[in-house]
Formats: sequence, structure tokens, C-alpha cells
Amino acid sequence: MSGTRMGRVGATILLLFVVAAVFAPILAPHDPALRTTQPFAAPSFAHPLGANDVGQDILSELIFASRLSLTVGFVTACLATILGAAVGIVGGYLRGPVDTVLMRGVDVILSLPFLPLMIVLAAFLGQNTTNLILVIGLLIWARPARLIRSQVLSVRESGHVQAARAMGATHGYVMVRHVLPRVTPLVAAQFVRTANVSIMLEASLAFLGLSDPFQKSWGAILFYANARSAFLTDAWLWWVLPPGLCIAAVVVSFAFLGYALEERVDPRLRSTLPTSEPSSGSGTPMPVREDALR
Amino acid sequence: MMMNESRSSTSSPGSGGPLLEVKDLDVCFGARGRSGEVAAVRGVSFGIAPGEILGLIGESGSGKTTVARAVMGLVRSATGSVRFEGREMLGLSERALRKVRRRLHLVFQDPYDSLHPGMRVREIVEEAMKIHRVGDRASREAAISAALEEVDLTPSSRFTGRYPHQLSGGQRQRVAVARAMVLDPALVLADEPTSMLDLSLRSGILEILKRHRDTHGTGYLFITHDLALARHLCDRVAVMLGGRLVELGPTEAVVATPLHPYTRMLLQAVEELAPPSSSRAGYPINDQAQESYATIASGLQEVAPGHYVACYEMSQPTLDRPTTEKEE
Amino acid sequence: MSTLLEVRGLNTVYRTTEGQIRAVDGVDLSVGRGEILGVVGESGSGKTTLATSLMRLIKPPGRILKGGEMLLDGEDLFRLPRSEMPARRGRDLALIPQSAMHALNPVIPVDKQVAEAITTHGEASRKAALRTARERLVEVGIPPERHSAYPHELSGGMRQRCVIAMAIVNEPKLVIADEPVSGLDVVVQARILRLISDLKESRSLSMMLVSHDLPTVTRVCDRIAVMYAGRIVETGEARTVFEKPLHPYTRALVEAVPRVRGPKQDLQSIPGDPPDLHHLPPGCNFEPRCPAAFADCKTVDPSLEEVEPGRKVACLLYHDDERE
Amino acid sequence: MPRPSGAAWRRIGGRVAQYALVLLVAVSLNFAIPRLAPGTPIDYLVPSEQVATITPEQRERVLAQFGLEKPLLEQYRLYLTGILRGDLGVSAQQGRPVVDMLLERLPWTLVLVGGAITLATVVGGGAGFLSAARRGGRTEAWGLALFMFLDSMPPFWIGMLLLVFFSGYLDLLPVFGALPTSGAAGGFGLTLEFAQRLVLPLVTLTMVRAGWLFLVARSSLAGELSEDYILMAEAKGLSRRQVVLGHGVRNALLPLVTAVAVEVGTVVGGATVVETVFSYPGLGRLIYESVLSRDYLVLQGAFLLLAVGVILANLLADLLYPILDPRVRAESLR
Repeated sequence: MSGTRMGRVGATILLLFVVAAVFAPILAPHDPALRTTQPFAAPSFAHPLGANDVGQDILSELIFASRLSLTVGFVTACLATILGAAVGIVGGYLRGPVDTVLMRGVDVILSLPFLPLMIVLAAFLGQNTTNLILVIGLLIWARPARLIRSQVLSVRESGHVQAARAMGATHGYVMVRHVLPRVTPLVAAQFVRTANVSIMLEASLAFLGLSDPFQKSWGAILFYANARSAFLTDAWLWWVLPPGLCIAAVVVSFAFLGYALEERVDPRLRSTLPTSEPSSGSGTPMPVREDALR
Repeated sequence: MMMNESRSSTSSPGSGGPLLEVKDLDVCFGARGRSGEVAAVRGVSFGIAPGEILGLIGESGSGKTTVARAVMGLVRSATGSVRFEGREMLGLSERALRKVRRRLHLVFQDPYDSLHPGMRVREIVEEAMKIHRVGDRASREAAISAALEEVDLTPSSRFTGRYPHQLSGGQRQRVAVARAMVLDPALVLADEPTSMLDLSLRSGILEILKRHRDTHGTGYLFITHDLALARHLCDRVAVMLGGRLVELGPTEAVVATPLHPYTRMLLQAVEELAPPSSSRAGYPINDQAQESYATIASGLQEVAPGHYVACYEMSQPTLDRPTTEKEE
Repeated sequence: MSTLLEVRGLNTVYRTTEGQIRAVDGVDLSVGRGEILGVVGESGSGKTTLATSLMRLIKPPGRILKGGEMLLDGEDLFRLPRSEMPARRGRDLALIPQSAMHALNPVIPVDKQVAEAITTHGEASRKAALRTARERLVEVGIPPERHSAYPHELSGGMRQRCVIAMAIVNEPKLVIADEPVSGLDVVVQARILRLISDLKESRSLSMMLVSHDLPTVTRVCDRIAVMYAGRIVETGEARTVFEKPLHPYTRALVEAVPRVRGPKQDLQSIPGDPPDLHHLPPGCNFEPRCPAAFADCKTVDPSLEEVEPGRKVACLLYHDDERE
Repeated sequence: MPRPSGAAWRRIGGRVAQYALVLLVAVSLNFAIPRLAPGTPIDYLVPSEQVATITPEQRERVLAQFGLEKPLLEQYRLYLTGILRGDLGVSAQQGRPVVDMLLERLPWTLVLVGGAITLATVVGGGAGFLSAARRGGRTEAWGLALFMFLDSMPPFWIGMLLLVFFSGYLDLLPVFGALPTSGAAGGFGLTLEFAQRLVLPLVTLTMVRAGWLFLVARSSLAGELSEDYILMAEAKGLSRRQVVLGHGVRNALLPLVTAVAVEVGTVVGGATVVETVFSYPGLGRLIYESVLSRDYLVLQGAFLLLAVGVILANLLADLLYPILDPRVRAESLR
């Protein structure tokens, strides 16, 4: 499967979930907050995936839960990439003490175990979605920042940046017009990557019972399924399997998209080989040798 | 070109003063005590007249590029004096420097990375005018096509809409030259502008630079490692070794009677690389005495009119001697 | 001088998004024993592809078309099964690759890398191999105290010397050097070329030297082949080709060379753009840029023909029979 | 290996200082979070069911016991010295010192995390190298997709599915806890029991983490294989296999080391949820239990301990790297 095809598959899956999230009230057969049948009901025509321990329709829960996952994914990814790109570009371009301070901060954040820290934060700050998004967003910008910075370090040495400086352009102009466009593909790839990570983090927290109790989430569905030992009965088929599949599908769709983007940043990752003619002369620019995946 | 507005300053080009005067330039990099890091430039002095092409010759690590960057005010740790059109450049505020940079331009070595891959040729050439808010739309458009025609990218309309990757290496370098020329700078710093081009395309670029000098009176600092090339283009050459200037003089004089052992070594190397057929007829020393401003370079002694050489006991060449070789 | 290498009808193609290009297009050449053949060409001429093809190291999407022959000492290496090639590389024919600056593994000391070239081919013990490797390093001018250095601790010139040592260590029949001095400072370039000349004398090395730099090649080589758009357009004795170039392209190249001695002449440049291998003209490849082109050049594709003993050129100006 | 020079010692010193800083940040976070959180300290210090019924006197006593009536700076000082003495407080639920509870669980987590990282590195890294060495093939492309899938699956979900299959359907392995709760067999039997219970959590954690290491290994080997020295190695006469193993993989191991170190943090996070699923008595399970019972001091202590572990792993990798890569050795601090 080539990167482009992966990208297409990823985009398709993601689009399906976006549709589900947007049209949840129309698509869901029931109101997931209401008891609409017997607790632990097995699948039936009216309730294709049965019901949970309080009698709520699982299919409807799943559909509504896509809203939370996608929101968390998109919003935190926005936060993290904006912050990460800003820190990466400013630090990498200006260098000097500014850079040192910023990168020390990045190092500190990267050396903390995320999930345990998030658990502590969630336990103390209370379980609401806004807090969750803020906390994830404020923690996961560090990796994109480091990656973007290392690319900026090489971009700032390129001739057109130097030329713009020599022409009398301000730092701000150079960063916006010359540096940012060059790192945009990497920023996009990092956006996808962070969305991916934050969705997984949210699911893990919810699975530990630390999600907003008033909002449906795939992780939380699994939390209840686990707490009620659904995996010891046949209920795993409709109670355990589908929410996990949803998480995996969304995450993998982001991963595929991200991979397609990263492959563009670093053509050496391509599994089917290249498109341009071999460089026989000197000076054909090679993409930056950064581990785009890390 | 058309952007040449009248200037009220007393030291405008052509008024007789030197265009650029560098005196005792020192640049030190990262004093972290690393063994590989050296003072990049030490006590360099030279001058460039309006319309003069000065070749700065040196090998990798000789500090020649650092000199150019210091002249542009891109190096913060430079000390000494760099006077451009009579104004001291070192120590100028960022804001004041930006203004001066209108009159100065750089052409880089690598045409593949000196043009922004996401900008069209039109935007690339226009950028300097935009930054300095020069002219209106129509006049900019005219300036762009004039600049492109001047570098033989004709008809200019064929090129303005293209992206760099749609151009050949030679064409890209022409665009870079057009970008440098569009604001009609008084001084252009060209850093090995032809070293990455094929032999068959090199002379085209040199021709353009020469022509521009002749028609606009632009001064050039032409940085190169190739003495043979410098001989074809430069009025005077300055030879650098390990951050110092070791010889400075009219090109023909330096080539015909190199004084410093390092210059001799360079010339010998160039001759060894040259085709075997070249005859070795003698040349008159100083066949053209190029006018030069009293370049009283510290450490340099004038041994013939306009021909300076450094006291060479203290600067024995150290190239390719294993233990002292520098890493790039 | 007997013939060591004889290449006939070599074609190497690359598949690209825009279609297939022929980077090496029907090349015939030969190298004599103890001879240095210079292959000169500018970017896109196919010279690097030629060098890599002879090593049979062309990787997809490139491939060597069937039908070509490469006789080394009378044996056609193109007919060997792929699995037998590693045993030949380094021993029968060695490569000094382009960008030799990066041709050394950054995390292995250089003497070990040279020794590896020995042990992979033979019976020699590690210790003996290391000893031989160090001898070779001394021979190419690396002082003993630098032998166990890592590549990044050496200058460009020294790294190039290491690569040369690696290439000659198994005493190959033929050395293929791809731009052995590009990217180095002139003084170092001169020294490396001197080293190559010395090695040629002391070891009667046979070599194919690929370069963009016509004067340099003229200086060290016995014969020259000039490439343009994947083809050889002129061959002959090195000095003769440089002093009396026949093909208009060679002539233009010679006139573009800046000289540090002799009268100062204006440098010539070749008008137009380098050839685009995707869209080659129907006739002579050089026709769009050629100052001497005439009507037939647009339609007739000239072949490489002998015009004087030992001198071949692919240009209609010299082909009497094709002219009419 | 060359002996460390002055620059190397400076580098080591710099790294240690940096990680000491990280540790200080973690400790400070631990100190600050409860104090910034909404509600009163009482909410966090007494068992949750007593919060509503607590009397003002009891309240004072609790505050005094934890030094909460003192100025903030003094509290911070007390907190730091407490930690240095190994005092992380007393569990509100169980009344035992937090340190004891943590140390009791630590070995279980060490075995699980250590095992999972080792296995994931071998399996994921190995497959990644293989994939990079055989680029272009069909198997390679599907292998990539497969490992990306693995990387995308929630660990707790994989754990639950494994439970369904292995104990629900096949009834093969005991699944809960690390040791049988009663009738300890001792000796070999005990080891076997322990190993059996370790299998599923270990497999789960390995599966989810192998994907990422696969991607890193693949991309770094692919990068190395496109370098010029690979061509040179082949030109010397090395077979493709020798080139890939002796030069490519050797050099691609370096980025993998960094990736593994960074992984430790993620694996620890994964262990938390996996232990929860399997009721495996490690630190992760302890965290889960403390979340449920609102035992905040235990929660904080566990976080701190995990932070120390992750920081040590990173430090180790940082110190290891220059030994593996002479280029890094040559550089001094960034």
C-alpha cells in the first residue's frame, strides 16, 4: 500500500466519523442518555448493539461518542501544533538564549510520563472536557516543537532565508514568509500525529474512569464494560469490540494520513520508489535529514 | 534600473570616495573553547571603488564568506570598521541596517537553495521592492521584467510565472542575480555564484555581472576559490588564508608575480589542474594599475604600486597537513 | 597497449513519473591496460549512471537494458549472475564514488573500513587485513597516527585518500573514479590528482575517471570521452581533443575554460539549456544549442564514427557520407 | 572505547543537571497541583466518605498534621525534605506509608515494563529493519499497514480482547493478579504461576508498543540505506546482506536507542491501563485503585516514582548514545 493510498484510506475513514459526529442526532436510533431498554440487553433489531448496564443503546452511545473523540483530537492538535510551530520556529530561527530556554522547557515536558501526569491532573482538576483538552494540549506540543525546530535550523541556513535577511527583511517577515512555508508539510504531519496521540490519551483516561461523566466517550463505554466484566460473557461482542474498533479506526486513519504527509516530507520513506529522475549533477536538494517520524 | 532615486547624502556613489572600506575587521565565533573553532576573520582591511570588482580568494574555512556576511551586517560579533558609502555599518541598529541593505545585495553559491521553492519568479524578484516599499504595482512590474531581461531571461513573460523547480540551474542563478539587481544596489556581494554551475553555463553569469558593472557602475565583492576564474573577472584580488589577508593587488600582478608563498601554492595548484597546453609566456608585472584607495592594511606591506603582501614568516601555509587541517 | 575493458551497447534507463529516460544511451568504450580514460560530461550527461552501471550497482527504478556487453579481460560481466557480482566488486573492478566525502561509514574507524574490503574477499585474517590496510593508508598519504580516526575527524582531502586506499587495496584490474576531486579545495584537488598519477605509475593502474572538469581530465588522462545527453559525442587522445576539439560541444567546453596563464580571452558560454532527457530533439541532441548546426542536424541523429585514427566524433560536420 | 575527555564530562554533567531539573519540575508539579486545584486540601487528605462529616477540630488537626497552615514556601521546603527522606505521606484509605505501598508494587511494574520494552524493541525493531531492507515488496507494504494498526489500537482494548479469547474461550491462562491469591505454592510452581500471569499483560503491551518502534526502525534504516557510504560498501564487494547488517543496521540502531528511551514514558503509561485490565498488581493498578478511592497521596507518589524511572531511562540513553556514536562524542553540549 503506497503512502498516497494510505492517505486516501485514512481520509475516507475520518470523513465517515466526521459525518457520524455531525449528524449524530439524526443517525443515532436512540437518545444514548436515556434508558431505552433492559440493562444488558442483547442485540435486537431495535438495538443492533444491545444495551449497557443501565439500558442505554450502545450503538447510539458509539455515534454520539465520536463527537468527543474528534473534538478532543482536533482542538488539542490545533493547540499543540500552533504552540509547537511557534516555539519551534522562533527558537530555531532566532537561536541564542531564547532558543535555549524554550528547548529546555521542551526537554522537561518530554521527560515526564504523560499518562500518569494526566491522571494526577484529571484527578485533582476534576473531570471535564475543557480541562482535558487544555491539559493534553499543553503537554503534547513539545514533540512537534522539537521536530519543527530541527527543521527550522536547516531552513534558516538556506540561501533564500539569508537573502531575505540581506535584503533588509525583518525577522518577523522572514519567519512568516520564508521559514513557515518551508516547514508547513512537517507542521501538517505533526498536526495529524498529535491528534492521534490526544485521542488515544483521552480514551485511556476515560477507560480509567476519569472522563466527564456527562459526555459519552468510547473509552468510558469500555470503562463500564470492564467494570461490569462484559468480557466474561458474550456481551464482549457488542459491548467491548465496537468501541475499541472505533478508537482504532480513528487513530489509524490519522496515522495513515500522517504517514502520507510524512512521506512527502521525506521521500526516502516511500515504499515504491521515486518519481523524479536520478540526480546526476551536483546540488540537487535533498530533503532535510530529520527523523520525520519521531 | 529605474529604482535609482536621487540621494542627498554627500557620499553617494561616483563622488570619488570608496564605496566600501573595510578596516581591521575581526570576527570571532562561539568562544566555547572548542578546538575546531577559530577566530574566523582577523585584521582584514580592503576597499572597493564604485564599479570595481574585487575578488576575494580563499579556500574553505579561510573566512571569505564570513567577511561578506560581516559586510552585510549579518554577523554580530564583528569588530573593526566597515564603511559603506561613507557610513559605518558595524554597530548600526537592526532598523538602520535594514535601510542600508537596500543598497547592498548578496548572490549565493547554491541556486537550488537560494530561491524559495514556493515562490514564483515574479515574487522572488519583487520581494526586495516589497520589503523596502519601492514603487507601485506598474513600476514594479516593469522593474521585474527589466531585471529579468538584463540577465538574459527573455522574454521575461515566459519566466515570471514559473517556480524555481521549473528552471534549470543556470536559469535559477540568473533569477538570483536579477533579484540582486532589481533595486540597483551600489555593491553586490557574490559568494561563489558560479561554482555549482556547469562550466558551459558559468561564463554566461560572469558576462552578466560584467555587463551590469559596466552599465550601472555597481561594485562587486566576488568571492571565489578559483584564481583562474577571478583572473577573467576581477580588477583586483585579495587572497585570504586562515582568516587573514595575505596578499592584495591588481589581478594580473598577483597572478604574474605572486609574492606570498600561499598565493604561489594556490597558483601552482591551479596550474596543475589547468590543461597541459597552456603556454607559459612571461607577463609584464602590473600591466594595468588599477586605482585603489590607500588600503593601508595592517600587516600588509606595499611592495609594488597597489600590490600588498603580508609578512609571510608568520603565516606559513598549513593546508593538507594532516594534524592542522580544519573540518568544514 | 592491450585492451582491458571493452563496453559495447550499454543502455541504462530510469523509470520516472514522466516516463522512461535513457540516461546512458548506447555507449561503447574501451580502456587499455595501464591507461586512464577520462569521461567528461556536465550535469545530466549520464556519466555517473555510466560509472554505476559498470559496477552493476544501478538500483530501481533504474536498470541496465539487456544486450549490452562489458568485457573485462575478455569476460562479460553483464552475463554473470547477480549473486556473483559482490565477489567481483572491489577485486576485479573498484569504485571511487561521487561525493567521496560521504562514502565512509561515519561510525567506523577508517582503517577498519579499509580492512573490511580485504577480509570480505579473502582468507586474510582480521589482523593481517588491518596491517595491509594501514600500509595502503600510508601509501596514499595518511600518517599512521590518523589510521584509527573516525571519518568526521578527517578533512575532505584525507577522506578522499582513504576512499582511494579502499579502492586499490585489493589491486583491482580497473578502478572507476566518479568525480574524485569535486568539492575539494584546489590545492587539495591538485594533490589528489598527483596521488592518482603517482599510483598509476607505481601500480600501473587502469582507470576510468569520470568528471565534469575538462581541463583536469585532460591533465591526468590518456584518452578522453566526452558525453552529452547520455551519449559519447567525441573520443580521442586527451591532449588532441583538448587542443583540437572537433565536436562543437567539446569546442564550446574548451572555450569556456578560464585560464590562469596565457592571453586573457573572453570566456564562451553555450547558449540554451542543458538537455532534458524527457524531451530530446529528433536529430542531433546538441542541435538546439549548436552554433554550427545546419538543416540535416534537425533530422539526422549522428553516430559515433572514426574520423582519424583513434579519434571518433558524433557530428554530421565530419560525416561525409551522411551529409548528403 | 576512549576514556571520557573534559568535554565528555561536561556533557555528562550537563545531562545530569538537565534531568535533575526535570525531576524538580515533576516534584514541584506534584506540590503545586493539589494547591491549585479547586476545593480545599481536606478533600484530598481524608477518606472521601468522611469529607462531609468532618468537624472543625478534626479539620484543624489534619491541617496541622500536614503543615498546611504554614506559609507556602515553608510548605515547599518541608515537602522537599520529606521526599529526600523518602517520606511521601500516609495513604488516606489504608493508613500505610505511601512509600511502602509503592515499593511493594514496583517490582511487578519493572518486570512488565522492562519485558515489554525488550520484546517490543526486538520484534518491532527487527521487523522494521526487515521492512526497510526489503522495500518495494508487497509484504513490506502490508507489514507497514499492520504495524501502524497495532500502533493505533488502544492497549486496554487489546487486553480485554485477549482476556476474552484466552480465558473466556480457551481457558488457557489464569488472568487475574500476578500470583494466586491463596495457597502459594512456592519455588518453581510459584515462578510458573507468575510467568503465566505475566504472559497476557506482556503480550498486550508488546503488541501496542512494537508498532511505533517498527516505524522508527524502518525509517532510520531506510535513511541509512540511501547514504553514500552504503554504495561504497557495496562497491567494496560486500554482499547486500553484509552491507545491510554490517553498515545500515549498525548505524540505524543509534536512532532506535533514542526512540526506545523516549518509549519508556509511553510504555509506563500503557502499563497503567494494561495492569488495570488484568488486575496485575503493579504501580498502574495502584494508580487506578487510588483514582477510584480518591487516595491522592498514593496517586501523587506513584506519579513521582514513575517520573523518576522515566527520567533515569532517558539519562541512561543520553549517556549511552555518545559511546555508540563517535560523532556525538566529538560534539560538546549543544
